[in-house]
Amino acid sequence: AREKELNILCWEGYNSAQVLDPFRTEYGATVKAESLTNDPTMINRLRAGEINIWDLINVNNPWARKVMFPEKLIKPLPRAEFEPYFDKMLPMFKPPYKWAMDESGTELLGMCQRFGPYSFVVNTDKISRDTAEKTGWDLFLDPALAGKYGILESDDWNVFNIFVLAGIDPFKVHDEAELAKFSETAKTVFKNAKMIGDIATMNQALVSGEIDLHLTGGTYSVSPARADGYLNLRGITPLKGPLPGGKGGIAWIEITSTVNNPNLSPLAQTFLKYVQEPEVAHRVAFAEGTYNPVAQMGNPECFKLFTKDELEAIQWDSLDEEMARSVEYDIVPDYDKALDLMNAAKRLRG
Amino acid sequence: MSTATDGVSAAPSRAAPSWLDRFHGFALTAGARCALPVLVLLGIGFAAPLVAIFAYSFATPRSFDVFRSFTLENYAELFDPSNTVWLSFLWSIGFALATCVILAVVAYPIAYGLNRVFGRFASIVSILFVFPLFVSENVRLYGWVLFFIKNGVLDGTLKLFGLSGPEVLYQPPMILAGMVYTYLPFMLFPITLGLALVPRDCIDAAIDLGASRLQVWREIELPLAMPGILIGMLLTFVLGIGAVAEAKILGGQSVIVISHDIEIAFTYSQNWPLGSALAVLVTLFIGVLTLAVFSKLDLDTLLGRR
Amino acid sequence: MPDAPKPPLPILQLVGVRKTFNDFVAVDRIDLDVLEGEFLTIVGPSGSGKTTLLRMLAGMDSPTEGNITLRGQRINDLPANKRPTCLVFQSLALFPHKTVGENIEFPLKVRGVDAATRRKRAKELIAAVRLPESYYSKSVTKCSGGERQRVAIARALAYDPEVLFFDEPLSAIDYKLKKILEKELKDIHRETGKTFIYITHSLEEAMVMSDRIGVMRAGRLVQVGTPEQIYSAPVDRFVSEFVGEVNVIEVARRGDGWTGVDVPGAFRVNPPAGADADIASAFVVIRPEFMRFLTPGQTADNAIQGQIYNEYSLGSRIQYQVRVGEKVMLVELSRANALPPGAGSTVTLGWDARDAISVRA
Amino acid sequence: MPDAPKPPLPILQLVGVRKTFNDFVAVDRIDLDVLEGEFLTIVGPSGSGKTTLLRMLAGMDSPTEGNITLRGQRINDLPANKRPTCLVFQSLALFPHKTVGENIEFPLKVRGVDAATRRKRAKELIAAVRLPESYYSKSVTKCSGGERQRVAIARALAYDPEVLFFDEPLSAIDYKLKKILEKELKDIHRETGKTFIYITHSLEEAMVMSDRIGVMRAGRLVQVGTPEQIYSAPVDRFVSEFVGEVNVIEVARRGDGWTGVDVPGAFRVNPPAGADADIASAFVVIRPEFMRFLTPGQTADNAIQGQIYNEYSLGSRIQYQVRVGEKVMLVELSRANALPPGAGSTVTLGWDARDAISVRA
Amino acid sequence: MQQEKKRTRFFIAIWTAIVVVAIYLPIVCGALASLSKGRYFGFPVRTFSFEWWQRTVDSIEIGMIVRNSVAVAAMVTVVSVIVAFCGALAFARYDWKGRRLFQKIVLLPIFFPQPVLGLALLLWFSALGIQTSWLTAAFAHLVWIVPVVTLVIAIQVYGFDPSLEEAAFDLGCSRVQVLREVTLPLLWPGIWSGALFAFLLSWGNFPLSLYTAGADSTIPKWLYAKMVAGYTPMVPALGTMSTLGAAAALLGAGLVAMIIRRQRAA
Ligand SMILES: Nc1ncnc2c1ncn2[C@@H]1O[C@H](COP(=O)(O)OP(=O)(O)OP(=O)(O)O)[C@@H](O)[C@H]1O
Ligand SMILES: Nc1ncnc2c1ncn2[C@@H]1O[C@H](COP(=O)(O)OP(=O)(O)OP(=O)(O)O)[C@@H](O)[C@H]1O
Ligand SMILES: NCCCCNCCCN
Ligand SMILES: [Mg+2]
Ligand SMILES: [Mg+2]
Repeated sequence: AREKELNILCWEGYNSAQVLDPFRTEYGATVKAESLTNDPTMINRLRAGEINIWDLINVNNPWARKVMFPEKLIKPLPRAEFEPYFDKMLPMFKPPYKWAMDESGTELLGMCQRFGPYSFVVNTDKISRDTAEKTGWDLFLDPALAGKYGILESDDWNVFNIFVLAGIDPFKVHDEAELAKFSETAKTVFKNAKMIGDIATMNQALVSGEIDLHLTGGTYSVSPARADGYLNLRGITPLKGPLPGGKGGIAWIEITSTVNNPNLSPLAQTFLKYVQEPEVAHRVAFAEGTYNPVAQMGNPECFKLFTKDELEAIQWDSLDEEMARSVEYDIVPDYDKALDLMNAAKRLRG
Repeated sequence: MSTATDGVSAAPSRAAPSWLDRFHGFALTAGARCALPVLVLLGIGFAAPLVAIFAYSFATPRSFDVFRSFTLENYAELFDPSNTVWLSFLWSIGFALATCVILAVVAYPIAYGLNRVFGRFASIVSILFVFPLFVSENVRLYGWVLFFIKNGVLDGTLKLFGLSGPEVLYQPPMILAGMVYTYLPFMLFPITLGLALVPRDCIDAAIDLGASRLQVWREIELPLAMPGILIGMLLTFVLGIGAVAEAKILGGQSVIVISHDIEIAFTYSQNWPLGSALAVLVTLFIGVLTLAVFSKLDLDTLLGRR
Repeated sequence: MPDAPKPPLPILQLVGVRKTFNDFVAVDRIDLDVLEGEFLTIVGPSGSGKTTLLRMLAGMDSPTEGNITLRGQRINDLPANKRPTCLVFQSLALFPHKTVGENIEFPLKVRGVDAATRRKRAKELIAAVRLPESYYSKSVTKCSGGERQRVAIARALAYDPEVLFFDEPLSAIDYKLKKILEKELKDIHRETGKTFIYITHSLEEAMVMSDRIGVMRAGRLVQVGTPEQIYSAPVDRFVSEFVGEVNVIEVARRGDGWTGVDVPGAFRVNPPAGADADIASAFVVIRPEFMRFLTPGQTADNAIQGQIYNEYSLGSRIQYQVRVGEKVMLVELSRANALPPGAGSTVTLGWDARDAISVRA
Repeated sequence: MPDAPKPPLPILQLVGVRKTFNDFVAVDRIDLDVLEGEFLTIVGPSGSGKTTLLRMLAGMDSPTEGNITLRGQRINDLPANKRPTCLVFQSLALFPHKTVGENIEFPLKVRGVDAATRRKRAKELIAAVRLPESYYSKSVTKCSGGERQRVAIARALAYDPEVLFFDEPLSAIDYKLKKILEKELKDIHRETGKTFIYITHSLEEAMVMSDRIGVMRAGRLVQVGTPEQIYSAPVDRFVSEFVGEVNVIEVARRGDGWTGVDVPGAFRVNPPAGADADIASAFVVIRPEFMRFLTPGQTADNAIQGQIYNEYSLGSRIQYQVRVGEKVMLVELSRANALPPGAGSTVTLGWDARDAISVRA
Repeated sequence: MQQEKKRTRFFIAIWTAIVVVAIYLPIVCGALASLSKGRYFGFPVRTFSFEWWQRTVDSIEIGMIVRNSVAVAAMVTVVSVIVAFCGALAFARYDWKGRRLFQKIVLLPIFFPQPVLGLALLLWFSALGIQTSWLTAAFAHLVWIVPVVTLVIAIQVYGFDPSLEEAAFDLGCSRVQVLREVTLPLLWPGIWSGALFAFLLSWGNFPLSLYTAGADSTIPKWLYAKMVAGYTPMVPALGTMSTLGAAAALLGAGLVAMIIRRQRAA
């Protein structure tokens, strides 16, 4: 009885009218989409029993493969039907693409679409791109900039960034000393932040001049402001850092999977195919809220839909080099401990 | 004649129960019957969820094993000396206290006006104050951001005169201001109700007996309006403890309040049991306080005679 | 004796009627026969159980014990809407959202009477209670106290009950209007021939209107009788005091005669009616209008010394307060017999034994 | 004549006092001298402006026009808390959150009197109003109506005002208690020697207590005089009717004599006092107690035929309603002179011209 | 005295005016943002545009959430008025044994932080295995709106003279007739204002909907989601529309009440 229903749990964008309305019209479907701003919460909701509600879940790269599939929260896609789409994507997504597959490499767990680097955002009128890339994360420890930066509310991602700020690779098990360092760094960074808030707040504050830079953002967060003409604002990927290989940035890739819903809507797969269409992919890239590069830009049909301004908004010019400077986002093994330490540090702000 | 009556029945007689008996049975418990739907609703919609949250607070941390595991770990963690969650508690209590004190001062003159000054305009004025209750508070708080932010309404206007706006956003005082703003109606209406309870005659009599305005206020008006003021204070205090949007939207999380901690536990931390334990503590705190205040109030007089 | 006037039959009979609220006894074992067509008034101080009694008769409460019968039929538990009785509330209980006409038609409407008939009857009743015809479509909230009163009575009459109850309907109305309405009510009683049971705590009201008066005290019916009986032969001190301002002195038997307990002196006292011959003490009740000032040479059965200490004009009469020891006694004279001015002077009060009533102590 | 008793000075003087609310005239140009130490009662129907007048005197409202002077000092705008006057409200306005003692001490407390003195004074006053000493620490909400009454008076006395105002303080109290309190109030007046201004709409209350009575109607003070004057020489029909149940007949001059307008017949009428000689019509007011039934052979200045149609016992008196044409006239006889039973019979009513009052039409 | 009184009145009027302005200021700022062309607000507004309003009106998505909001609010209104009507009678009309306790129990949810209540309900639904949707959100709204409406109606009931019901009964009415002829007509004003409160409070509620509406969204929930990520001036545009909608409902209700009163008076 769910032929005409589709429920999507996703990051911002898929829940926008531009993406969903045409689908609704075309399939006469009732589509509900709820957007959340962090991966663990979404997964937790499936765990808490909402597996019966959702048909599609859209989270960042490691979760499908490392958590949801082993916990039977999602089910694989028919590989034969979906793998061909990967062929048309940008080169880095050539099948079998690691994050879309299960650990054994046999099952296709989801489809890729949006991706991007993220580290921090600066107002290049105040701090040049060059300075920012060279100085990197240390900007946030510079006493001169205390009170001039914001922190994007995104607690899990902040954890990675603070590890990096502390000069530690986030995606490994940490010892006591490292955690202590983490805690100290968190305290300093939060203490000196002007404010913590969502993307709109950060951009508004950057545009208004309340802040000069903010942590935990990137192309995706700053692109709306750039699209609005504020090209002086820019996502920065540091040239170097404590990440494996001396890399300075972290990148994310979204994977959209079908939920292990006992009563899965047949529209789930239809939708996954729908968003691969060049037109729709372009719309996804510029869905309300954040603008992102999409894997489908590998398809010339799709790429030609992007205007010069749009490419500029998503920093297309430097995308490749920034991705090259980044490691891919992964799960922090001792995330819980780190989060507690970070929350404690946050409480000391007031 | 009297023998005839004697014949009918002796002393306390309960004849065959009839429609009438049922009617009288109904009359006897009419109140209870009317209360039933509300009680059922609150039973399954209020009491039971509280039981659920209580049960969750004893579940294994980071699990969903409600009713299946029992552990005190969550509470142990909260009461662990190294845990700084008490800071959030303190902030929340501090904000709530300050909110209710400031609101009492802000709302009192208005409540007084509604009772004694505005006359037939009073109902229009009160509607002006009720209305914001119907607008989602996120929207209203965000409006303040637009007002105070750099290049916002205030700063933009001042810039026309070569000045610049004050930096008030993203600081604890702004959170407090936001709470005062959001909870104004919850203080205003109880105080208005309370002041309406002060008989005009008592005020006149006190003046007539030589009391100055200050004396009238201290000796008569304030104590007699106290039930209303108390309800208003309680309401704003309790709501203040639960407030979170102000700290997030206006405060830029310059302070983490207790509700935010609970929210983190339920989201980023993926730790429902811990969040539940926190919620239980908040619930206990509020419940005890509320019941204590309620025990001092007679709702019939407060609401009944206006 | 086929021609002798038959005594009217009791329409309502109360036998041992009792009502308790939890442990509190509001009405305590009342026996009473209400006669067909009579105007019976129940008086008693506040809280004596008058309203509770009426509510049981009207069917809004059930007695805890005892029986109420209507023409021999037990009606203890018959609900109000099934009884041929109707209560006019102290608050009048007019429906504020209805016009005068709609209020009066209400009992007919719920009975399913058609609109035209209803309207006709309402207009008749409006005339009967002496309201202008135009009031038919006036809102009751716009009527004055006296007018509302009449609407309430008209509404009760529209129900066409056999017994009408009134719970202090005039207590909130000002003196002059009250006088007028009292008389109108009596007229309506006469004209309709229905049985009226009326509650008040004003004795004057009771005296003016009733065929019989029942006096209640603390849930009990202490005396039932004609106004004359209540006035002239109260059964106890309570009734006598309730019936008006009176002088009461306590006396104790001394051999053949009686001595004052709370005033000094020996008195001639007719012992309480029906009392044992050897009764040891009694209250003597003397109405102020039966007291007089004795000038030297004048005599009376009883005399006592006192000092005038206050003097009030009560319209056609003048009342004196006279201090006798600790006690204050009242003397009421008609204006024609008034003393010359000179309050404060010592006087001799006198009264005759036949003018005094003695009641059991 | 240094020894002649000086007439008491006016303590309060009202000259042309007027109060309007928007366009509505609540009090209309009142002139009045209140004498030091007198007990002045203002009576009048509901809405006649009594409370409004009192509130101006007490300082809770300011007059729109005119002057109020206290011992020659203009006090129109002196606030209530600066005046040596004190008002006892109809509602009593006791402070419900305070004990009896705290209520009484209130005026002393606000004046900064120390606790011990206050307490002493409160206890004296509690005794003065005849409350038990233990009431000092009782909550006023636990006092009965009569007790609350006394607390209110004690509190007013604690303020030690020169003038005390009372706004219908007894209207909500039941008959018997009212009688007792009326007398107590009068005693307190005598004992304290203060000036009392008292408002009521019960004439009986006014008669019992007052040195002088002022009658208000529609914002105007229509007559001021001693109870005797008000009773015996009402200035108009309104006052005469307000003063009690009376018979009023309208008469018109016919040559030398007078003819009834609403009842048939020629009457002997003493023209209204101070009226022009050629006045064309008048109201004749005859009190029921001055009417009598004429047996054949008896005569009176005036006589008229009627039919008895109702008869009420009023305690010591009996009242008859007699239908004369369209009109109902009242006759009040003492119980001793009562007619033999037989209502409905045709009777002749008589009264003497000197017992009737005539007022301007 | 008059002087001082006037000064007090003046102070109170001014103070009230200031507070009223403060209350509406942010709402006006939101409206301004919704009418500016730029995505990021700046004042003075450089270019005004109805573009965001247009897009909001055209969106199917928004149509859906408006429908959800209306459905939830309508359902909450109907159910809460019925339940609260009974509750108010128990609260203020009848004298029964548990009344005092009942009064306090009814008030408790009002004195409870809504985010915590929302979470508790979410836990409870998930423990029962109930799927959250607009229906569960409506239920959650009921938990705190029913007490509010009970209070609103109870205040009217306190002014209701129970002897009117007894009189009607005494004049031969059945229970149902008493309800239809006397109780309901006299309590209508309270019931209407209760209904209005129910509708509008549900309409504006965010914390309960956030946790209990599942995949369904309501206007406040959508606004929040977009505000956090995906902000466009459609957020203040829809916020302003929703505010105007509430104002219109209130105004409409006021007008209807006035017309009825006029008709009554006539
Ligand atoms: N429902 C009730 N529950 C408890 N006590 C009651 C109830 N109704 C009446 N009483 C008590 O019963 C006693 C008699 O009350 P009732 O109303 O019959 O007195 P009353 O003679 O009508 O007095 P009043 O002249 O003041 O109207 C009072 O003490 C009253 O408090
Ligand atoms: N503040 C006011 N505003 C408008 N009208 C008023 C005000 N106070 C009194 N009135 C009107 O003035 C008139 C006189 O009122 P007042 O209270 O003085 O009458 P009263 O003689 O004391 O009557 P009662 O015996 O009923 O107490 C009334 O018609 C009343 O409606
Ligand atoms: N701050 C964390 C960034 C994660 C972004 N993932 C969401 C993609 C937005 N389109
Ligand atoms: Mg009664
Ligand atoms: Mg008055």
